[in-house]
Amino acid sequence: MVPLSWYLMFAAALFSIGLFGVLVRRNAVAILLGVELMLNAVNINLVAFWRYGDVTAMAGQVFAVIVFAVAAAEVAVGLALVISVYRRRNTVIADELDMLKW
Amino acid sequence: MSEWLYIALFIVVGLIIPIGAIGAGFIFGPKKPNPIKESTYECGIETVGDAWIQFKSQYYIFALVFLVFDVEAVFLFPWAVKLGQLGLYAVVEGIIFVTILVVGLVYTWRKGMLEWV
Amino acid sequence: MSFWNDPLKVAADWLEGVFTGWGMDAVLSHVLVAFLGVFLLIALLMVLDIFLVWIERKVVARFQDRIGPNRLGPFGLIQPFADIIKLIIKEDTTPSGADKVVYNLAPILSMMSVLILWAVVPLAPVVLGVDLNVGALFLIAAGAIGTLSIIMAGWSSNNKFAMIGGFRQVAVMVSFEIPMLTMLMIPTIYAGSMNMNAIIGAQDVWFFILSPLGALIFLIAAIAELGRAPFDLAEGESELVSGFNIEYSGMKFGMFYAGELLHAFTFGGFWAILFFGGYRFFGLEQVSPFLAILILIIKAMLGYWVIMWVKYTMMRIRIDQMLGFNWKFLTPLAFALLLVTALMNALLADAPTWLYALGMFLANVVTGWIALEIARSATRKEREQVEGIKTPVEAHH
Amino acid sequence: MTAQQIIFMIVAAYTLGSALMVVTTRNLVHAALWLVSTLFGVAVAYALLNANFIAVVQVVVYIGAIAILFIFAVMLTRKDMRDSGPQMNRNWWAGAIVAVLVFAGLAFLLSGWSGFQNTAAELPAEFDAISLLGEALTSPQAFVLPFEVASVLLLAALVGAVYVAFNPTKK
Repeated sequence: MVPLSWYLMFAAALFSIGLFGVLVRRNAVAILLGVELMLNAVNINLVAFWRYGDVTAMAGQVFAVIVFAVAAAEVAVGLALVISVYRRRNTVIADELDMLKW
Repeated sequence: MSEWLYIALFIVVGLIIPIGAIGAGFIFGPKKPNPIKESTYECGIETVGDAWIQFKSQYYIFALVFLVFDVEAVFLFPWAVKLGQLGLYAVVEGIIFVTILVVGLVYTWRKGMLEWV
Repeated sequence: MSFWNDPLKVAADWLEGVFTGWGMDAVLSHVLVAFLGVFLLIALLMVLDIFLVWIERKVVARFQDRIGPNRLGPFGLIQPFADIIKLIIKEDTTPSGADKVVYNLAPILSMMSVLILWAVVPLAPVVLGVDLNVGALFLIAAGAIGTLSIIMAGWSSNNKFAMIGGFRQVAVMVSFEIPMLTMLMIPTIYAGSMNMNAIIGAQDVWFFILSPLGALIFLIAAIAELGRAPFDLAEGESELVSGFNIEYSGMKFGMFYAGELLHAFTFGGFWAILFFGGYRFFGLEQVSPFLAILILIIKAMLGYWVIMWVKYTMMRIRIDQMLGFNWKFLTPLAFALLLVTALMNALLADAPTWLYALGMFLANVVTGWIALEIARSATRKEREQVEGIKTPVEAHH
Repeated sequence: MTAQQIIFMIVAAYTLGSALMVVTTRNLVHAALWLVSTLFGVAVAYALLNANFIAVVQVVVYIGAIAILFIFAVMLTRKDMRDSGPQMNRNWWAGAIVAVLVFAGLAFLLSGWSGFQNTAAELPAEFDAISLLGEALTSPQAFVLPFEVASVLLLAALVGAVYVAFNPTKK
């Protein structure tokens, strides 16, 4: 049987890769791709804690389902923002969206 | 666990068979490529411009509404499974849940976003 | 336990005995036997697929008052094999500028997404691939991979028509997935499970009788999901010259084509399983699994025939009409039906079976009738907006 | 190593490899397709954890809807297929250091936790997770409020996204 630590390490690695994507990508859509990876890492943890704890307590799975809803909402609004910005500024490069700096 | 073994086998075999069929086509078919044959087909006339055309945002709206109702279905499936053993209050909860989301559909509709313009 | 009553287990036990007799590990031999079983099922499906080409051509010929293929072999039965050979010896071209990996992966994924659907199909009470407790959702999950394969094909071909066709097809598929998902919940509510075998087991009264409207909406959504007429505008030959698969040739095109036919047959099968009792037919399925498989195939063929019937008698509709039909009529109706079903299910929980069935049936009829009346008055209003109010002409004497 | 451990290793390596491709590929459509591959790997991980429902939902929601949305968004925000300019910003090495530090920190914190090496108990016979989930989501003692709030969240997302993306004031 696989110990819990393997899943936790797997999720931590996925989270770090997602974080890397968020930090270094220039395209706003690609940044959202990184956020998706991070949310998935969280979900792996939640489901792993459900499985390795008391399986009749469904809190882990309920949280995982709610994270799906949160991820869907985040993507929907995030990509809508990106499209809106693209229509106004004609770019999706995050560095060039610097209006708030002044 | 063993049920996922079967699913995995279905996926593997489901990949092997089309690969085998396409591979057979690759082995037995002739291979005489030339630029005309490989050019993009646009009803016979010369291809103009890139294939990367600007799409209208309506596609995004339909995918967006779909996403929201897809997630809604994820919540409703466990509800539907358990509904027989739960009382009327679970039905009322489901009705509230769906009604809230239908408000979103009506909003999108009223905004004229469901029209294919 | 004999071969006649439980063929799968007998054959599997025998084969496992043979493999372990050769000195093979018990787990490994189990996996190998499962692999061989899956391979056999999928190979049989591919053979069936070849005959579906013949069936489709024969049926469409009859609808159009023709004879159809009749030259090669008896009733033209050899014709599909000639087609296959032709597809194999065709040159396999890749358009210049195509994204090679994605372009080649798309037809494979398209076929795979159809084949894995058969993992959850119960062929007989004891002959089933996987007893998955999320069978109904698995249907949608496989469909998601199919949607992805279409977007991949459309994008990687480097062709405007392919891209537009692929995008349209995907927009249509995702839109009609909502009524389909909702209608999958109705057998789930009746059976109290998403397991396909449990859904069949609960159908002492066919779910078609409990929910005729649900069966109808599921069929419409399934036809749209398949991209068949009247919803085949993504393939509009006149404007998009066959849509997302325009650049595919030879066996790669064959995979899309065969995948579509098998998909149609599979959805005929799922329609039968979800609403027409699957392999059950007045206790005949208890006699032998072979009889049960025969019953399921006959029901699936009838469902497939209905899909073909719709395809060859209806005209293609425009994409705006189609998406409007889905979002403004089918989706609200599906939600209303779901809520009515849930409510009736709770109210009639203690009722005897005949009252339960009657109440459900009447609830469906009333919901459908109200929806049609609302749609009728809405279309009348729209027509009056376009054409102006028509006053009835007075008759002069 | 047992067979399950070997399977887990393969799945984890495949998923993490795909995830690295997501954050490093230049072509954005390829990045979205690699994301699909990653998400599929995560779904397999859920299946290994006996969470059938979550595994199938992962495919339905992420591959069926979110990935499609990403591909549509890429199509809507690009004018040509060529990738111009660098895809990463100048300080990518700083990002890499931060990511590695976060991973090291998480690993350090987790390894100090007493339950780190827990192993899972066998699932009870006749265990029906979906039924339990349905009960948990509708029971007033459990998660009925989050259940309804999720609906409000999705409504807000739909209305907000429609409003933001297609504000009629700008033509």
